[in-house]
Amino acid sequence: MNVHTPLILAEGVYKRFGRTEVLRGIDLAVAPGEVCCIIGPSGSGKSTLLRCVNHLEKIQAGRIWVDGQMVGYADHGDHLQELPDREVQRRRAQIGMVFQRFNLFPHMTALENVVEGPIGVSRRPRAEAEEHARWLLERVGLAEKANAYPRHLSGGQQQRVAIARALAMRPRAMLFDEPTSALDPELVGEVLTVMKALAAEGMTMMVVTHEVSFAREVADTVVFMDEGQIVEHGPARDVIIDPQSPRTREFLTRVS
Amino acid sequence: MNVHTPLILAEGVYKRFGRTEVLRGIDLAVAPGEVCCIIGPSGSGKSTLLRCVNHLEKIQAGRIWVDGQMVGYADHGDHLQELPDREVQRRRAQIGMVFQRFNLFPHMTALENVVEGPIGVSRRPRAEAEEHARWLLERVGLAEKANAYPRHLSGGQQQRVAIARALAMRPRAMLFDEPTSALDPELVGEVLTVMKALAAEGMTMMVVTHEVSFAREVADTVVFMDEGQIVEHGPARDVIIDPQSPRTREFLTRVS
Amino acid sequence: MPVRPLRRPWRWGAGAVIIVVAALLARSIATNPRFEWSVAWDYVFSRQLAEGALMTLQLTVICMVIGVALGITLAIMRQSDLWLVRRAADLYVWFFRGTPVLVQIIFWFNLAALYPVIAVGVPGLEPWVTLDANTIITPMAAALLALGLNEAAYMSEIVRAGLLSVDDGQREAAQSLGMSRARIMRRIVLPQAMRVIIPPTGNETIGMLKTTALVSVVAVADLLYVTQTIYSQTFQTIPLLIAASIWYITLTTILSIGQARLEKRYSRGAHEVDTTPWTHRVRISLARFHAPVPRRLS
Amino acid sequence: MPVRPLRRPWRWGAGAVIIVVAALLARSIATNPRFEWSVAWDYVFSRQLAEGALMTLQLTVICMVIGVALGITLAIMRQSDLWLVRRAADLYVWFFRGTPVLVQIIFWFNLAALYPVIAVGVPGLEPWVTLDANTIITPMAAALLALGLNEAAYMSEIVRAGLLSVDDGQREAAQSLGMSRARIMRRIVLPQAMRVIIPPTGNETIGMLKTTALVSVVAVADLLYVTQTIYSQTFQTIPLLIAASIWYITLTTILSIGQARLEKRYSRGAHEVDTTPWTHRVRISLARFHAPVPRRLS
Amino acid sequence: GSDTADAPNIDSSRIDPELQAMLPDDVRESGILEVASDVPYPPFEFYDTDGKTVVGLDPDLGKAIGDLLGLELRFNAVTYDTMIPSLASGKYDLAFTGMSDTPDRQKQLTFVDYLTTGGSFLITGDSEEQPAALEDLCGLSVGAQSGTYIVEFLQTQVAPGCPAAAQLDLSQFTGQDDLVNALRSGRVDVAVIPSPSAGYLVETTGDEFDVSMSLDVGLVGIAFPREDAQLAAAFQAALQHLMDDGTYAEILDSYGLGDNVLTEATIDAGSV
Ligand SMILES: Nc1ncnc2c1ncn2[C@@H]1O[C@H](COP(=O)(O)OP(=O)(O)OP(=O)(O)O)[C@@H](O)[C@H]1O
Ligand SMILES: Nc1ncnc2c1ncn2[C@@H]1O[C@H](COP(=O)(O)OP(=O)(O)OP(=O)(O)O)[C@@H](O)[C@H]1O
Ligand SMILES: [Mg+2]
Ligand SMILES: [Mg+2]
Repeated sequence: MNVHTPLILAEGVYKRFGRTEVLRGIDLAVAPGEVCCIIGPSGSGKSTLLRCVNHLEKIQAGRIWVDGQMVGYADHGDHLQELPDREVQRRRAQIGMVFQRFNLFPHMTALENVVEGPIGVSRRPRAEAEEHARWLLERVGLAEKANAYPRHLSGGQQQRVAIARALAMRPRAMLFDEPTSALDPELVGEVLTVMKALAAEGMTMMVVTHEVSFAREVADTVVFMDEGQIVEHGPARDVIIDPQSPRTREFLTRVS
Repeated sequence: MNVHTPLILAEGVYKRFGRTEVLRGIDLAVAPGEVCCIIGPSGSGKSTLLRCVNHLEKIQAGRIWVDGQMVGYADHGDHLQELPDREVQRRRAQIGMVFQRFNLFPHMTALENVVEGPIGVSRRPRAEAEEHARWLLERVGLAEKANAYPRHLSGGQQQRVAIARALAMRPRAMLFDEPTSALDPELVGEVLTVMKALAAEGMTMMVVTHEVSFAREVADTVVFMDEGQIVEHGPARDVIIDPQSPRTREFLTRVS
Repeated sequence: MPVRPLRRPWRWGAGAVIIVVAALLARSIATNPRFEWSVAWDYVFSRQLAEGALMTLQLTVICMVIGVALGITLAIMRQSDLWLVRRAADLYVWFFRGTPVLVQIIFWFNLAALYPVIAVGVPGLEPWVTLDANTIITPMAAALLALGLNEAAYMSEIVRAGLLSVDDGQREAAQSLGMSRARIMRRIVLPQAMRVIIPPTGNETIGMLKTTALVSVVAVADLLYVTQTIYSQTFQTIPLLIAASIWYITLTTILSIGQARLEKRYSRGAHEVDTTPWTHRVRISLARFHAPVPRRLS
Repeated sequence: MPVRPLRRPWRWGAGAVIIVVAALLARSIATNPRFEWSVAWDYVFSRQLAEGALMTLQLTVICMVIGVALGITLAIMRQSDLWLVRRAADLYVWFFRGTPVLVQIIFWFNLAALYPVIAVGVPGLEPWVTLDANTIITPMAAALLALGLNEAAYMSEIVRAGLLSVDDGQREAAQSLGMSRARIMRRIVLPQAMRVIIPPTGNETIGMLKTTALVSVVAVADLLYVTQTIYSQTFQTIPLLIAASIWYITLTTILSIGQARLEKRYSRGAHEVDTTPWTHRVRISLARFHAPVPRRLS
Repeated sequence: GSDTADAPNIDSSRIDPELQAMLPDDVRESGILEVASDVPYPPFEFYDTDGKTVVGLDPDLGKAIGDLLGLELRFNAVTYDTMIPSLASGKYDLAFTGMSDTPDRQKQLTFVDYLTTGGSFLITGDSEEQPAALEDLCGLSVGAQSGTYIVEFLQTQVAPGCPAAAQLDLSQFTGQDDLVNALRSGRVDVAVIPSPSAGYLVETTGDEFDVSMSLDVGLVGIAFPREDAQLAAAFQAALQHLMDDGTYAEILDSYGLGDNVLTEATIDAGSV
């Protein structure tokens, strides 16, 4: 580990589903307070990488640390010890995740979705959790939809509830899987504002996105992935404006 | 009706869910071969309008025609006669629709999803339908995923299968609900190519999108909707570059 | 322009046939002297049948509580990642679905014939506790044990189907919040599975009302047993069965109402449940055709 | 660095307890003289029980076919947009779930006592056809009618739950392709609903194996009835019930295998079904810990 | 069942010490016998109008025997399905339920015979068929209660003698009530049922049913587990005592069963 300990660190992460190799040796460090955007073509393994960081997928080789703690295992010097569920859960609670398909709880209203974590996991008092939740919903522009069920929300509205739900846990780091894919440009601006504010508060973020303009706005560093590998990694401006690898260049030129 | 009969024509379309008024008097004409992009903030009723054109929602007032035929009713001069199911189905088969949430059939492979319509509805021979389907899948860059189930496809891959499924019916008009929301910029380019080719072949299209750059590329006309009403409607360049309404201007300036 | 709804003459024809047939059947049933309606009515309000019905209801409630609780446990065990736990639950389901419940009742009731003394302890050593099987297993206990344990096997299949119906994305979203397995099950998965679990569970409950009749082999006097006892003395079979059926259908109606309530409660957010009473709905759909087109707004 | 899986001592402890208890139970059952295993085995292979089992299987298959077909029809009727159709189906379900199947069997069988002659025609006029109830309703017909119609009511609830579990988006996507209602049901909705329908239907089928015993009241000789007939003459109750249970558990096993096959078939594309045999899986998970870390690729 | 630990209710005035001495020690001390009985099976045992008290021939006879032996016989309702396992498990001491004494059953139980029984041809009051001999059953649809000796009798003694053109069409029913229903609805022409039941049925239902013929076939006995021979012997002696002093005939007469009396209380004499 470096002197400036990264908040998220991946080393040789390898993951396959059956015979499909999805991540083929990923090395990545995200510093505290850094916003790291991951771009790359469809199927390149971006979503899978985020899921591994949250231990929703077990990896077949390599290691991941979040905030200095190894994900899923304890390092006992000569061997790795699988962590008990309780410990895995405690660590997950410190990482917020926004899914590409939202995965809101359909039997709960927007507000109930947002307070479920704080009340059920962090054991906050209901009143406090609801107040915080309402504040978060307002922040994503959904104050008046607090009592609507997900089914009655448009795609964009669902997406924003999902963001509020993850933020409600006051996580150390946030993982976003295409946070703007269902938003109109106006709302992208709003989410951008939210994310910038988060960044200013020192929130570490990994953001999978396919909107290069969005990456340019929000990212400190950009990672370009292709076929399960990191092709290019560096400060946002460098990667987007002056990419080194021909593959990245090809990808970016297609962006109109 | 005009001399240049529009392929899609909406007159005073009014729709509410319970007490929520979602469409409040929509008048719209889309000429044959025209590509009409609908933009507007989240919850403004864009998806609902598309669904009404396909008669997936019954409207409470107003009328819609596709290809000169009234949607859902027959005009008997002095009264409107509700259409029998069979007739509604025949007309739906002539309109392709790509949903915001894809709605692929999870128990069928990509190929089976695409051939289901042609075989089951248009009664094409299986061999012919499969050949056409493979060609379409290739066109959207998914030739090698023909036998994968939707669950094993990434969001972008699912989106493209949904497009191929709608095209397989060789429809007169296509309705796209945010066709690029799950695609990376590279693929947006590909889909753009597909859609431009379709436009060149004379396909009429209504496209809900929140990517103004995409609208600029592909659209002949652009409609800006807000709170269930059409605020502005005109040639793409005019609406996007020189919007008349302050609301539209405000919306577009937020786009970075 | 006025809108004319689709004419569907065959539908109205079918409707008319249904009504006529129903009316004829009802008349024929009400007037057939062989049903001896007056006898049936007298028995419906007799003390004996009322007591039998109460016993049936008690047995049903207790056995279903055992069945549902154990069934959920088994369904969760069957998803365990420990092979032995999974197989033990499978074995349980296989065995209890496999043997007739009649055999199970007789077995529990006569445990004493097989094991006159139940000894708890370590094999080979002096037992810690020794119990006389005949004392602890009363007919009622045997009935509850047999029906409850048997029901659990069936319920576990129903719960399993319910769990299958919940999208994996739901579990993942809950996991990413750091929720524990137990809490995910209780707050996220089960409430969503309920929509699929409730209807077959209603079946089981209503079926149980009738299955309790099997306990008559150990002389627990449930509704059907009481009825049979009476008609095997008086030979008024049909009026007595009608009286019992009136009780059963009453209990079923109550349970069905409970089921509908539960279903509604667990469908919140899930899909449109039109709760408008139908009289109102007719008025709405009539009104729609006459409603003025709203003012042009754009 | 080697990976050590989580130590879960209580799990292994629980496993050990399960195995020991199972072994003790098995031994005690196998050696208890009161079970008279030799008598039981002789009866298992007797002609009478085999014939009874065949009858039970026949009844089960026929009644389930009637029940499933009519149940699907009823479930679809209950989603109809015509009020009368919906209510007629509701009424059917209410009535048949409400009355004990025993009563239904007795009713059908003794239809002749209530309606000695079945006349088809217009009320008030000379009937077109007159049938002797006893001739057309054989005991077998009565049994099939009662069990099949009764089962349909239960199946309709199960199918309804299955239909509820399919996302509305699926119906809409199919509609937008111009598919007819019937085809949407057959190709899109039912195949997806099957995952949720199959387990409770398995319950019903296996339950039906035992419910057919009720037909003994009309002298149809099913497995349990044959068994009871023999032991009420010879009084060898326990060995005979064991013999019958061996038959039942065999039939249940066969049906469960069928159920598992069907489930697997209908889960294609739906969720990960790990079909690796468990021996192989152990090998894989051992191998994983020793697999070399793949070459660094970036 | 066995949960009734209260003191026995005995009328000590009629105790015969000689007979009492024949009892096994534990029985004599407890003074209670738990009896398994398949209630209702009129006239042997059925519920009184309160729907709870068991009355009938068996309870009456049981009371008379118990008085002599200084025992209280407690009747418990148990179906045939559980009766044998319950006797084996010690839940009940004996079965007193109009049970037929047959060689097959003697392998499991010991019987003290107390009644002759036979098959009565039960027909509806307005029946066209009036079978008066065994041969008359040929070609008819005949019903019997499954598991009774009557089924075996009809299958072995009557069916083989029927001509090919007029076979015996035998249906078996689980309960007597099912059988009576089948007779009512005309599904069977004749129901062959134990004569004690037939008499009772004709009496209770007025002119709905008739008996066209009766035949004597077997014996009815009180059943004991085979290892309880001593208890059976005591019962045999007590029953003989009642036969000798006329109490027995009195009880049988009160149920219209004067034709079925025995003069000697035998053990395991059933041969059909
Ligand atoms: N459960 C699974 N089983 C098998 N293959 C899978 C599974 N999940 C993902 N894959 C495959 O892994 C690859 C990477 O998927 P992933 O979802 O990580 O892509 P992505 O980069 O997020 O793409 P997109 O931008 O389209 O969302 C894809 O080819 C996909 O088909
Ligand atoms: N079935 C429904 N019941 C009640 N309200 C609904 C329903 N469907 C949509 N709405 C409401 O109608 C409004 C318009 O929804 P619609 O999906 O058409 O918006 P949209 O313009 O497509 O938004 P987005 O860009 O976020 O997809 C929203 O406010 C939504 O909450
Ligand atoms: Mg992805
Ligand atoms: Mg939308």
